[in-house]
Amino acid sequence: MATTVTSTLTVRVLLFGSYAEALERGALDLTFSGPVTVGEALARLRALPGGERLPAKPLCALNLQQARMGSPLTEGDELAILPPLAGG
Amino acid sequence: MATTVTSTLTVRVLLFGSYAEALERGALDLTFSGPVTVGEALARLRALPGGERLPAKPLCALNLQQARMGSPLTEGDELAILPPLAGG
Amino acid sequence: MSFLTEDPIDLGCLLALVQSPARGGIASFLGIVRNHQSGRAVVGLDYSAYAPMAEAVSQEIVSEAESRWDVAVSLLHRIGKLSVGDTAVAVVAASAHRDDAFLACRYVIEQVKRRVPIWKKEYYADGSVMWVGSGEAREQARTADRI
Amino acid sequence: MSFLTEDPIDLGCLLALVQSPARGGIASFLGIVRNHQSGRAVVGLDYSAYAPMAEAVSQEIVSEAESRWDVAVSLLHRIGKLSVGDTAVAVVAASAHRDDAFLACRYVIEQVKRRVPIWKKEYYADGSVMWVGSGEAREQARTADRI
Repeated sequence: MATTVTSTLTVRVLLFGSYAEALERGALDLTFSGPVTVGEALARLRALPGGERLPAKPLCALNLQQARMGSPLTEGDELAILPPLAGG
Repeated sequence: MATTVTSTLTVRVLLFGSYAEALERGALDLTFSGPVTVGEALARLRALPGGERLPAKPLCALNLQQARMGSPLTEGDELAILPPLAGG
Repeated sequence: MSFLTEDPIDLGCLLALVQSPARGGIASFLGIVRNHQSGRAVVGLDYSAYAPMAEAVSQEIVSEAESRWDVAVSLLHRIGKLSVGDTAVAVVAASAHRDDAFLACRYVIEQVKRRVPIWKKEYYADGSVMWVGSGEAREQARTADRI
Repeated sequence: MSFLTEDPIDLGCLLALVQSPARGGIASFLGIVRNHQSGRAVVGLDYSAYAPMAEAVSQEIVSEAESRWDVAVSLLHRIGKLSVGDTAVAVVAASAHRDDAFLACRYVIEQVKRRVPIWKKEYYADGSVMWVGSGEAREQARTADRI
């Protein structure tokens, strides 16, 4: 019988402003069983309690750089979900 | 024999910046024997010692308003001869 | 210099950072907390930021301005609780050419508003609270004057 | 408020004159005495004015800006002897709309330079003196950067 080695993947998710209030936290870790994109991580977030208040395609930053929904995540990434900006 | 009544006209002339230095004074009175324009008053100024350093058509203000060479002068007018502006 | 501060913004300090005997023109912009927003009376604000990204993006914006124009730029954004009349953001651009100073100052404040991850929670006189820039606020903002 | 002053210009005072809780955007411009002009090292300046006309024209300019944009403007020009680094002119425009603040501020400084009867005598490091704006200075200025 063959053994399948499953490599899991954990990313740090940061939430701000109204999104942090919606999910009642500013940060959480998400662990996946295999390769995953920003969009797939978002789907997981939106399934959490309060997560329905996140839009399907919010502004996201991956390790401080703006990211696309299709950007792949790697172990240890910092994924920030950004509400509409309101500086100035 | 008929008598001619001659009405004279005195205007106050103000000089600034390089023009005041050229004529070595900041103000003088000019008296004319009859009707006169800004341009004619300027011709008189340019005939004074140092007056050759004034241009023929400098910027002029008559009673605080910009004036043309043909503007007529009246008794008691204040005529200011303005070098190129350099504020700011 | 860091971009974010929790302390009151002192324009004099920002001016001192970029003023020099060779730069004769200094354009500045101050963004002040207003007493109204979308027709509602505002009593205060709470600014928060994704700090490391805000620092990186603001540095980028200043570098862009300084390479595009002959200017030195200083820039500060306050975070935390602010009252009406407090300075939320300040930009100073100093140059030997006033055209460059104005253009760079304008560029920086526009880019800060567009690109820097900062969020604003507004507290209104009627006791309500809103995240500005969120769906609802954007809806209102479409028809309202905004700084 | 009078436009001309012999005292050092305090930007804070000018800001206070136009700042209000309804005006969230404040654009300013400072014109500072530079250490160079047309390639020559400057050590100081002497500004003089046709005071009553300067006051009238500057009032006119401020009124034009305040009727054209939704702004409050404050404006001050220093006269007398100034050193390198001193503020010669300051304009502040405050508005609920930052576009108006920038446009009005720019308009006012451009018009001041064009229309207000003020003259500048420059003192150079080599001991020479020149009326800036006079024929000779204009000749040089054509090829030189100027604020």
